[in-house]
Amino acid sequence: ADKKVLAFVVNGASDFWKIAEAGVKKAQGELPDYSLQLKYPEQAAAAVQQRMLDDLVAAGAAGIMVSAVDPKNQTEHLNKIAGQTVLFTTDSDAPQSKRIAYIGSSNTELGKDAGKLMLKALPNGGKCVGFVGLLGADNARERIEGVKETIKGSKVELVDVRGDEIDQTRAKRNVEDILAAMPDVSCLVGFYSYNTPRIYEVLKEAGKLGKIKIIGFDEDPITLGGVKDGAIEGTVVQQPFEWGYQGMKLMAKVVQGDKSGVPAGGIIIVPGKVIEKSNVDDFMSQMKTMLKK
Amino acid sequence: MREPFLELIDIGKTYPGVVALDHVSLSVAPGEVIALLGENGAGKSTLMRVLGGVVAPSSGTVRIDGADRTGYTVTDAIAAGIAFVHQELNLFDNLDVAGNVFIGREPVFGGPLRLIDRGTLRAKVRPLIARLAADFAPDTPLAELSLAQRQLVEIIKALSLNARCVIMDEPTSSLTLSETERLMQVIAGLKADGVSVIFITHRLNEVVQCADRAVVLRDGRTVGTLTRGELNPAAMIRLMIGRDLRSLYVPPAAPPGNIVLDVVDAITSTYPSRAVSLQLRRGEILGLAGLVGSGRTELARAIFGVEPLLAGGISLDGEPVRISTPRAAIDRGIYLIPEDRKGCGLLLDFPIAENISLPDLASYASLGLVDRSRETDNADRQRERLKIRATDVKMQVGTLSGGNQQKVVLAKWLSMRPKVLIFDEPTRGIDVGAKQEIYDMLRRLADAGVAILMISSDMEEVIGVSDRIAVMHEGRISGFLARSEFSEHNVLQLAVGHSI
Amino acid sequence: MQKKDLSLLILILVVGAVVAFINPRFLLVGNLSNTANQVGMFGIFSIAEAFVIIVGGIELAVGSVIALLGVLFIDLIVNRDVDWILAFFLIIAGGVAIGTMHGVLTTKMRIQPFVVTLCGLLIYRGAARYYTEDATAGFGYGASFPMLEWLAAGRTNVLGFPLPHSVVALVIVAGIAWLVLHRSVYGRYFYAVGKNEEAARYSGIRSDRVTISAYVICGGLTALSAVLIAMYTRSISPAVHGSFYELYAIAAAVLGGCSLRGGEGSIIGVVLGTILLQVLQNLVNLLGIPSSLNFAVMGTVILIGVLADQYFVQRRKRAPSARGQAAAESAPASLERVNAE
Amino acid sequence: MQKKDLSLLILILVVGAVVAFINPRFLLVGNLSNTANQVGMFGIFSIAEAFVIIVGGIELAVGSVIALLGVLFIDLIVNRDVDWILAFFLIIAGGVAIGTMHGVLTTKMRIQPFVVTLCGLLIYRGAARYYTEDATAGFGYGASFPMLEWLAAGRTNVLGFPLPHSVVALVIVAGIAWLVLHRSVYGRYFYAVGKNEEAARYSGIRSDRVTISAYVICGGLTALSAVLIAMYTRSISPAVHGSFYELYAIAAAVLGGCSLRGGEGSIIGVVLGTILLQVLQNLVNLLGIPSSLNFAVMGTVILIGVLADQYFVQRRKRAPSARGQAAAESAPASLERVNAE
Ligand SMILES: Nc1ncnc2c1ncn2[C@@H]1O[C@H](COP(=O)(O)OP(=O)(O)OP(=O)(O)O)[C@@H](O)[C@H]1O
Ligand SMILES: Nc1ncnc2c1ncn2[C@@H]1O[C@H](COP(=O)(O)OP(=O)(O)OP(=O)(O)O)[C@@H](O)[C@H]1O
Ligand SMILES: [Mg+2]
Ligand SMILES: [Mg+2]
Repeated sequence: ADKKVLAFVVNGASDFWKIAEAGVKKAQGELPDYSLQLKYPEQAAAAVQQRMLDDLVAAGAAGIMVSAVDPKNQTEHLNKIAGQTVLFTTDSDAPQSKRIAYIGSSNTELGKDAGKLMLKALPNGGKCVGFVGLLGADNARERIEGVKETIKGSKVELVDVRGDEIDQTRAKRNVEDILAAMPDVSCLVGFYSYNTPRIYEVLKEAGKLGKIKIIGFDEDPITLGGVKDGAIEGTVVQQPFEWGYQGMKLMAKVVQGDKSGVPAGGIIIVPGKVIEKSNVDDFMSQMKTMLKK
Repeated sequence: MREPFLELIDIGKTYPGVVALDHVSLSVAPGEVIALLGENGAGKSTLMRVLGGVVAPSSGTVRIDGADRTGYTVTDAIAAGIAFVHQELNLFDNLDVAGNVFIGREPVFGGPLRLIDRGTLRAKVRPLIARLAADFAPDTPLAELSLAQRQLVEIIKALSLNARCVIMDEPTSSLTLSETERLMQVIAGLKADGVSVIFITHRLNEVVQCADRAVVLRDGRTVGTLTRGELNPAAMIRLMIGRDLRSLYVPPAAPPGNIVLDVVDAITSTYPSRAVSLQLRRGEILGLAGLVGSGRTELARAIFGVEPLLAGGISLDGEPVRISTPRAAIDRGIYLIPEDRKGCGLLLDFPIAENISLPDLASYASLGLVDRSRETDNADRQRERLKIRATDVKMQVGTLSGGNQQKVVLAKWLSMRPKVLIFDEPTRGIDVGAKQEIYDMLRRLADAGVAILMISSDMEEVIGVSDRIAVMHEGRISGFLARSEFSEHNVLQLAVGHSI
Repeated sequence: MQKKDLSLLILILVVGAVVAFINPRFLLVGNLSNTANQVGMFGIFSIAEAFVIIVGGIELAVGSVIALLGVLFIDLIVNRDVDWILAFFLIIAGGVAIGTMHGVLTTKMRIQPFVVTLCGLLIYRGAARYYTEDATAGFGYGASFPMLEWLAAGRTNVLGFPLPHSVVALVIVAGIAWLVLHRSVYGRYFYAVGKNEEAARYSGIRSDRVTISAYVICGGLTALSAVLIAMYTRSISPAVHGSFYELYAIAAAVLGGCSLRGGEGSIIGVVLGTILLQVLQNLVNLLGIPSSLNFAVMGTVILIGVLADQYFVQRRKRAPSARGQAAAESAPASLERVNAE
Repeated sequence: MQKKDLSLLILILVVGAVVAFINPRFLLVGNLSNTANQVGMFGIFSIAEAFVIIVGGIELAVGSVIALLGVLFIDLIVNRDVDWILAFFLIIAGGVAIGTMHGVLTTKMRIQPFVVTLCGLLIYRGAARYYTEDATAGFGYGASFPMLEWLAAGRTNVLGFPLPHSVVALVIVAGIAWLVLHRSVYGRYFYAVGKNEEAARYSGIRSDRVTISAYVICGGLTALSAVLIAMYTRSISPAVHGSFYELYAIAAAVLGGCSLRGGEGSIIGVVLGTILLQVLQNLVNLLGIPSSLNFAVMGTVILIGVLADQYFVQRRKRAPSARGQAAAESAPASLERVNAE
């Protein structure tokens, strides 16, 4: 208990953070003097997360890296935390806060990557529908924003995005309903990691794999399988492993007083990757090694 | 006689399929004591509910102080000085006695905050409790009171209103002789103060004792009024049921047999230091008398397995048995017909037929499925046998009159084969005609070899029906009386625990 | 069919007709089959909930149990190579064990059912999350159990309609439940205990046992629907899977005429309640209503439906003479039913 | 203080002592002050819920109302430049209006409170989401209402303890609620109506009015806590803000001795219930228990606490002779209380 605690607070439970956790574990191996913890708030709500941050500070954490649920409005609270401990942000930044560094990707850029995939998949244009967990969440908005920016002016249209409150049953149901409601839809986009596999399954059950294009985000195993067998055009992935690994290493340095690793402005962007049929095998084997221990 | 100030004129009330009241008129003068008589389901309670503003009549007029009232409600009735003791108790078991008595009229202080002045509240209740010599305090939680004690609370509540007219719907149905006596004195006192009293009862000697006038209803119509001089049981019965009644009680056919139920040194939780022993023989009707709260119901509940026996034991046919649930008691042939029909006896929203079949449902079933026609047939038979006034056995029990509900409670158990039957106030609220049938039935059951323990607060009934009487006083049996020793005086003396 | 059930059926038909009028694709076989599939899965655990509500209890852990048992089921067959038939029975046994525990705690230990099952809600979800370390449990890519998949998530063509097997399961469950509740001795005991436990006990009913068995039935049926739902989503995030489903279940039961005070409710009503809720979900997507209004539309339609029903009931009550005896006779009962809660 | 409240207090003290023993930082002024702040916010709407539960109703829309009114409040003062005092009163009025509506629908239209407030839950959240188009409403960076912030989210040093103003609000609210419920005529009517509505009517109590006013009080207090919570989080994602809070509120009320059958419960109990729930939240974070186990730990502690209480109560009941008359007399009452639910 005497080891200094560095905490990585995420914005809600998901597999995505499992990869970050692998990165954190790798960092732990290299930082024996620290105790690194990954914390999941029990609900993806700002109030719950704030409570958790307060409690962590009370428990004496030396550094906290947080994926803020609602960075825009949590700024002041984050500042309060930053006043008492070393604070990093990840995943979604709070640029106006007194956080020391941000490490993550840019959702708008990821959205643009997906937009490019859509253009490529539908050279003659077509109607697309998106599926997402929380429509209002920043990451969802930015990704949608990125997609729209890219496809603007083309014949590809994003006509609707359906939300499901992160309920998988509803997620799948939404896809079924859209197929029923829009016979002329030609491309479905899964904005959250679990949306793409649900799309894949519904199309498979309806015998429409290949006829309707699928674009995904993140690296769910079914998504990757779909990419591999060609049913999914491609998926845009982030590199949370690097956030966890690099972030924690850097934080440990900062705690020791060495701020040399922090760039001016504090923003460290780890770019996303587009996984298509061509590079999916490589990526899968990389993942395997990452998640091994 | 002074001018009437309350008038019910041509009141009619119909329920689906039932004409409860058919052009009934009644006027009440100050200081008048009126007894309202009639068979079960004759419409007595309904008439009083109209006067109390609880139900709106289908036709007719309520006139108070010469003014016709339209849209007359409970609040209006209370404002007009009418107090109402309902047949089915309407109390709050999350409040204490004083809270119940003054509900809706609490003395307050603190201006707009309207805080309850609890001191005054209790002080106001205390003399009323004393007036009825009840054995609870103003701050006793209602949940701790027995049914009879609750009935006293209802009466106290009515008295506390300083009303001009007090309506009591069967106030004495679970009271014993001494409380009833006290109530009669209270009624006399009210009368002297110029307060009118309307009371409904099936105990005719109470009527003789204190009523100025008896109004008799039958099938929702007034069939006659008897004035002071004409008040005698025979006349009342003739008006009520339209014929004469032979003597209520039938003697036993044979002397009692072996001991069936043997209770040895039973101790229950209310009286942890008092042990009860009694024996019950085949074919015997043992009356169990005592004052309110003397522990009779609790003893019955303990035998039936509802309450734990803290010590002592029970043997059945000479074999010691352990009964910890009613199911176990029923499986051994011990049945209890509880006094609290609303709480323990009936499922008020269930149809009559389903209430009757409930304890013995398995016998109406094949392959676990209920044979509804058999269920209905049996219910119909019971309805006829007990003359339950209902259009249909699919009617909800809750819509029946009080006495008819009691008959359903009895019907539940009578189609089964008991060894020991415990009746707790079996004729509570039942009219004379039906009483006779129930007494006949008790006797038939006894003659068929059933051992019967009959708890009753009706002195006449205890003396008339029992073969032997046990009297309880504060949790123990203060004495047994053989037939030759039966008298009101002897029972009462044992019940109060000292000579009188 | 009771009057209340009839009002509900009418409401469903009206909503369906309006949706079909605006978007005729509502009536497409595929869409109806999808909706039916949802009704199948949700109906089973709604019936489960109804049993508990009828004996006067409440079960808040439905959603968490669906998450925990779903995770375990997938883990058993995918990671531990347990035969799926064995796994299925293990899961049902798990549901029954949970139900027994809830029943015993409420009856023998006399803890309020709300507290017991609230603790269950918290504990089972925690257990599910802890068990998978918050990771998603799923079949992964290519894992395949053709027989199980066909049984649990397949559809069979019946006269041109692809009938989802979850609906078959619901029909069987509802049929048995109907027989048990409305026709059997035991069913009568459920209602009696729910209505007035004391009176039931005085009539020789072992009320504790009856209550426990309601929780056991609830646990078993919930386990069944957990398997069906797991096979439908094919992946379970333990933190959110099935959350709020208890509310769905209670809502379906209450819409179907159950009173939270116990002793009331019909199986047909519960199934109709489930259908209504699912048609409303379908409606939002089909009519292209923004997802954010999903819940609001549901709430509004339910409220309007209940209000309309109430309006007609009350009107009939006020004018019994006009409609004659029959109407008047039924009015107080159904009024009381609403009143009772 | 009632016996039940005492058991709860003991449970809280035991849990607190254990936590403090394992991690003494629990007792740090800062930590206690944070926990107190949570208690303040959650306590107010739990008391609100208790009013409704005591009259025999239930209010499921608490969380949604907190989301909707919170969004409106922030929108009013940030985007529409309404003076915050006016905005505050508008929001309270909104809560009162919602409460009135719920009360009228349950009493005058005789719709089950569960249905009414479930529809409310769905509709208000939908309205909040639609209003902001699912975007987060917040103060953004730099927006500042110093007076309001100090009042609603500030802390005042009292003898070295930074006392959150939400606690001050709770103390005031609880004090008045206590006076109303336990000492005033009106409070008595709440209990009377909750226990036996028919008898209350026979006693000349206008039971509809009493019921409606319980919902009104609930709405008003919920609005107050909505403002406090909005000022605490400073941002509201309408899709999730306050979700599940109704369960918290009901749980606190039930832990505090309210029965869902109505007519029971004490304000002290409700406040203690809230404290227990918040201390348990704090515990999980402080003891470094995996977050996935957060809820599970809460559930387990509550269950153990209730079981322990029950165990002692039951033991006392079984051996009344040993403890004499007094114990025997009090035991059935408290047993009945548990039983009643
Ligand atoms: N709510 C109701 N719905 C239907 N019928 C009712 C209702 N209330 C009373 N009745 C019927 O009205 C008739 C008169 O009942 P009432 O209670 O006035 O009888 P009563 O004279 O008081 O009888 P008892 O001596 O048994 O109390 C009965 O047939 C009863 O079934
Ligand atoms: N539900 C209860 N809870 C607590 N105490 C009770 C309860 N019922 C009865 N008592 C108490 O038990 C004692 C015995 O009551 P019991 O009902 O056995 O008397 P009883 O002789 O049948 O008289 P009664 O005519 O009042 O029914 C009374 O003093 C009463 O206060
Ligand atoms: Mg009567
Ligand atoms: Mg008695």
